Amino acid sequence: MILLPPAASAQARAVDSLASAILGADAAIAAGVAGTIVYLCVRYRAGSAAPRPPVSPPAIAALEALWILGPTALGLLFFAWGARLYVRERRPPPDALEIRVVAQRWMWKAQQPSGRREINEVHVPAGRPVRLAMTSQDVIHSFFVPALRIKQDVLPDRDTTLWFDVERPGTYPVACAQYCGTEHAGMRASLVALEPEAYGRWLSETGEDGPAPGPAERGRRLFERRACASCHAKAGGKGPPLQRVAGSAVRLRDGRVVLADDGYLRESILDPGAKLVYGYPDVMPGFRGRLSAAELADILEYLRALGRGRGEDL
Amino acid sequence: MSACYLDAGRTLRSWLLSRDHKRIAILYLAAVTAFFFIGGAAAVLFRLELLTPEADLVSAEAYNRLFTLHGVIMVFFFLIPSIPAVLGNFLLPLMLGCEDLAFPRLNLLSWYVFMAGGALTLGAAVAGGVDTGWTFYTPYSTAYANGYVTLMAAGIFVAGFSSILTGLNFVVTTHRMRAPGLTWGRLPLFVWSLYATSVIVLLGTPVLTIALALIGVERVLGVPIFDPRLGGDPVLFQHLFWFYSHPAVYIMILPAMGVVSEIVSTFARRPVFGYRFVAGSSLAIAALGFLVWGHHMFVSGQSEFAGLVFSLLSFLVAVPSGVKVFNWTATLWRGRIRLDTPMLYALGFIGLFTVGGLTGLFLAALGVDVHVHDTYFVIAHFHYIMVGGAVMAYLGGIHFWWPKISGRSYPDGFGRWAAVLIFAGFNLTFFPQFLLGYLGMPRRYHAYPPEYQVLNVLSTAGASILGVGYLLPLLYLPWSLRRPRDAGENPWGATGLEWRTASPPPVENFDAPPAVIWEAYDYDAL
Amino acid sequence: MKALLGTWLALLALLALTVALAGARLAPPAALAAALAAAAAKTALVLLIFMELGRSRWAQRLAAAASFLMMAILLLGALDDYWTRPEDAPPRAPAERVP
Amino acid sequence: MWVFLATEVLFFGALLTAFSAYRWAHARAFALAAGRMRLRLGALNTGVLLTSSLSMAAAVHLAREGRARAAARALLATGLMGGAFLAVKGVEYAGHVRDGLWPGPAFAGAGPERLFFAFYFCLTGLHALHVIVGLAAVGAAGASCLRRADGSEPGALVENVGLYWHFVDVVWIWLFPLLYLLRSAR
Ligand code: HEA
Ligand code: HEA
Ligand code: HEC
Ligand code: CUA
Ligand SMILES: [Cu+2]
Repeated sequence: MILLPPAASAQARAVDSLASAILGADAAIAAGVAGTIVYLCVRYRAGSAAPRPPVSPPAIAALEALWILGPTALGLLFFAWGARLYVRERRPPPDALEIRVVAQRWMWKAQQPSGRREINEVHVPAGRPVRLAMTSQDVIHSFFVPALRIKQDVLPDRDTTLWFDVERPGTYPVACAQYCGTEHAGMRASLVALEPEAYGRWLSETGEDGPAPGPAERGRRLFERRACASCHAKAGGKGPPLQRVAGSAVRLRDGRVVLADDGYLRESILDPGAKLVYGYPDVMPGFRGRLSAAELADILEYLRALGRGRGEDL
Repeated sequence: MSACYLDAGRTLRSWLLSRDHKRIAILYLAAVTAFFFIGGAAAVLFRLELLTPEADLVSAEAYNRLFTLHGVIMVFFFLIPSIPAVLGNFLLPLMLGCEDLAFPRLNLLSWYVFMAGGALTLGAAVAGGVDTGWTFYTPYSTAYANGYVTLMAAGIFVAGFSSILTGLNFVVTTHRMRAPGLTWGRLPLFVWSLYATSVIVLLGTPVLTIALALIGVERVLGVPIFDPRLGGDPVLFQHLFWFYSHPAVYIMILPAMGVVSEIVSTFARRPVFGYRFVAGSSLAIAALGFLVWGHHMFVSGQSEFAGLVFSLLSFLVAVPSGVKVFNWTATLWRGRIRLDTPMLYALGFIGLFTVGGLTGLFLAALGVDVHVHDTYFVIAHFHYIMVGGAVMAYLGGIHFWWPKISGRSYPDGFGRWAAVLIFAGFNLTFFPQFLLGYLGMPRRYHAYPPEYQVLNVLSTAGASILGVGYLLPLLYLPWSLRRPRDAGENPWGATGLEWRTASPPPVENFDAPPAVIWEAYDYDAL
Repeated sequence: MKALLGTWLALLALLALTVALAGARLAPPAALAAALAAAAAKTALVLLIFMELGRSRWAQRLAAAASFLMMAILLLGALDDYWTRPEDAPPRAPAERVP
Repeated sequence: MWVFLATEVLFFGALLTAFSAYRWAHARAFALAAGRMRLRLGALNTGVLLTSSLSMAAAVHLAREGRARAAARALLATGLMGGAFLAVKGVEYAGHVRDGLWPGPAFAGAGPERLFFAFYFCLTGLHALHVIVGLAAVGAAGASCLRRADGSEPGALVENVGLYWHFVDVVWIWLFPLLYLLRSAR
């Protein structure tokens, strides 16, 4: 069991220092209060012989002043300290590398300055400031990187930014921290920090002549173009939502429960009537002959990118 | 001596149509207890789900509906009405030395309005539930959530009017109906805290009401209010929501603080240390509490300037709470302390509230909140205050005034064991959540990465102990009703006016209108 | 009674004034200031004379003052966010979107 | 009563705050939208409501002097003007709907303008609701005046109804400039 998440940037360590300072002060205050209470309860228990002279008014005034002014001063200190961190994490340096991030229920899409796109992964160079320009296509999400101690809400029809400077290469989990519906918990991604050369190599992997979209991305476009999205885009649509369908256990209309492996998915797309999902009408058009094998493969890749369920309960 | 209020009619009708504030308090007690166990049952279910990292016990949808129900019920139908509407209703006229509240019929109406709101909310839950979280953030709540959002919002809307009516009643009663000689400077601190609470209710609740109504307008009429596609701003909803809901947290804690002031003073047999500071800090909390709502929105996209202002003010609002904690502690100094059940709850309150409040400082500090916002750290913070603090104080208050309410005493041994059990279970449930939060586990997660499992198991284990702890008073308090009514007027040797009449009190509260010639908490005058 | 009539005339005069000003196409800040000042003046008249706040008990004045104060807090607290947001932050039109 | 009115102030306060925030964020569109309002009808209604406040204040005075019958007449005048206000408002609403300004999906105009009209209908609708409640209260007060025409104490009812009515008037005093007058778009 670990008690602290790794700290992968100077900012993260600065946040940890402030948190430790508050923790120290809090622990001292709480222990002081608790200790005093226990001590007083023992010493002044009913029937004890401790003397109980009256308290003089000046003593009362002095005590009140002490515990009004002391916490005020401490509070101002923590405010100023926190404010410094906040202002810093809201002012990206001008030379930061800009990566666009689009949130959509329930995935993260990113686009590098070179045009290369990815889903649920964001590659960045280590040791260089990076700025995320983020927006959402539906509800409010929040881009949260625990290892960097930062997060920022991502709003529809508005840009918000988040910047950071990852010190060490590594893969750091990204979570969606703002509740966004059914699969909020599954809306996770990885922030992959690479050595600058490795990052350059990664960027050029896709060849010189511009960024070619990967299979999942091609599948996503097909999903949009072939109107799959019109039924499957959101909960409450005509068809079942497809997030995490791959690899999940699907209940069928005839009561059977089947594993949604590639075979099942392929069949569901080409010949939807063969196995009807429980609770949905038989309205999906069959795509046999209307999708090439390559296109079908891309769509399957995309469906898998939407997340994997677990078929264990079968 | 005239009849006691419990004997003034035994039919259901005589209860449901009663205008006696004491009977209405009992009606609230029944309702609020039921709501607490409904909310608690939801918590038990989703805590069980969180035993394992996978989604296995309930589906994602069901989980989301459960925590929404839990939050809504616990906040709006349990904690906000708990102390004011149960203990406040019962005690305010007794403490002021008058026969009833200023508007007895309005008081009964409040209860019916409250029940109507509760019925709508539970109706929405039974019909299929709502999955927006208790915060109803747009545009999720307006455009994406399916489920009975409007119905549940309507339930809260209606219950809001009930709070407003009760608040109005309390303010007018406190102004107009004090017994001769009971000046503002002699009021029990519980009355001060109820007064401050009522002011917050009156000035804050309308804003929540409007915010929820606007969601209804947008959902039902299709009239855009917060729709970002048309230039609307979802952050605006958050401003309106928190303008009420931050002060609402003080609606929940101030009455609890009032209860604790009464209990600590009684069982230390000393006047509350720094009476004027404790009374004044209630007003200071009420006033400053309205100035900090933006601390829930540090990463929401509100401006940097707003973030800075709200953070600064959040630190200032912590100061009057500190004044209370220190003064309670100082009240023990040179006292004659007895540790009966109510006192155990009150001391538990002080400890847990302090921890909860102090962790609020992490959240008020900008740099740290950016990290822990919307994680389990926040969940732990507010459960420490609301469950460890407010619920403890509520139970303490129930135990403290139970002899007055029922005329019976309860088995003190059971009471103490329950208090200790609740304290232990509570810490086991919620302390691990601070660690989870700092590690980065977001809230509202039905499934989580496996590295968080150990802490979650601890938390669920604690919750089951806590559940048992809460069941105990539910058993032994009703059981005590079979005992004879032999509690006596003033079993604890307390000073308030409520202790200068029979237990249970007669219908008119006092046989002769009392007059007050002594200062508050004057144990020598007893 | 005379005072009431006088107040009423003053109210109508203020009304005429603001309507006329609105026709005058002032610059927006000036128009805003003028309209709000006139509304504030009207409110003061109604409150003090029609509602007799000038002669009422302190508790009533306190209630009125508290409500206005609270509304001011709500307005300022929410608006200072909008006033101090950076230029590009106001909700923008749904323009180009990445995928 | 004042405590109750304090609560009421915040009901409108919340809506006005939201309106102001948008008014700031979309200054131009909101000014244009205000230009689509019917200034004359709005001004007329303001005058009507201000005058009804006069007769209301008179009613309170008369009742205090024990002239119950005269007070009832003044209340009647108030009620009639309140009714007139609602009628004019109805005409206005009808006009807006005809112009396609109901902020539903069929709205004829840009997005932020639709927001303006959403708030217009919420604000004036809530206000109209208050006028309707006020009318009922005025009626009740009038009836009680007539019952007490023998000259006995008019009671707190008339006074409280008076306060309520003036409050409704004050709300309109703010709605009028915000919704109708701020139309210059420069
Ligand atoms: C009864 C309920 C209650 C109370 C009383 C409080 C009290 C406080 N709360 Fe809490 N809070 C909630 C209920 C409550 N809160 C809830 C429900 C949420 C989450 C809502 C949601 O998102 O669902 C929340 C969330 C919340 C946040 C937002 C977190 C986030 O979402 O990112 C913040 C941020 O500032 C905050 C701060 C505070 C502070 C500073 C206090 C202060 O008032 C505390 C003051 C008390 C003390 C400080 C202890 C005693 C003092 C001393 C012993 C003296 C020493 C003091 C100093 C050194 C200053 N709270
Ligand atoms: C007054 C307010 C209040 C109270 C008393 C509680 C009480 C409890 N809460 Fe509460 N909680 C909130 C207010 C409150 N909560 C709010 C506002 C939220 C945020 C919601 C949101 O995000 O929208 C929240 C969210 C919340 C979460 C986070 C959920 C998530 O984000 O995914 C968790 C997780 O552990 C939790 C746990 C508990 C537990 C274990 C208790 C325990 O104290 C409960 C103890 C009670 C019992 C255990 C009942 C006893 C009953 C029985 C023993 C009968 C059992 C019957 C059956 C099981 C059928 N709560
Ligand atoms: C007219 C609406 C409609 C369109 C268009 C549509 N679907 Fe479907 N889809 C449905 C319905 C209804 C079901 C559930 C009934 C069934 O199993 O046939 C379904 C089921 C599925 C399933 C099985 C889901 C599960 O949970 O097991 C997959 C996979 C799928 N569709 C993929 C696609 C793809 C890929 C496309 C586009 C190439 C597409 N759909 C277009 C309506 C549609
Ligand atoms: Cu996206 Cu939560
Ligand atoms: Cu808060």
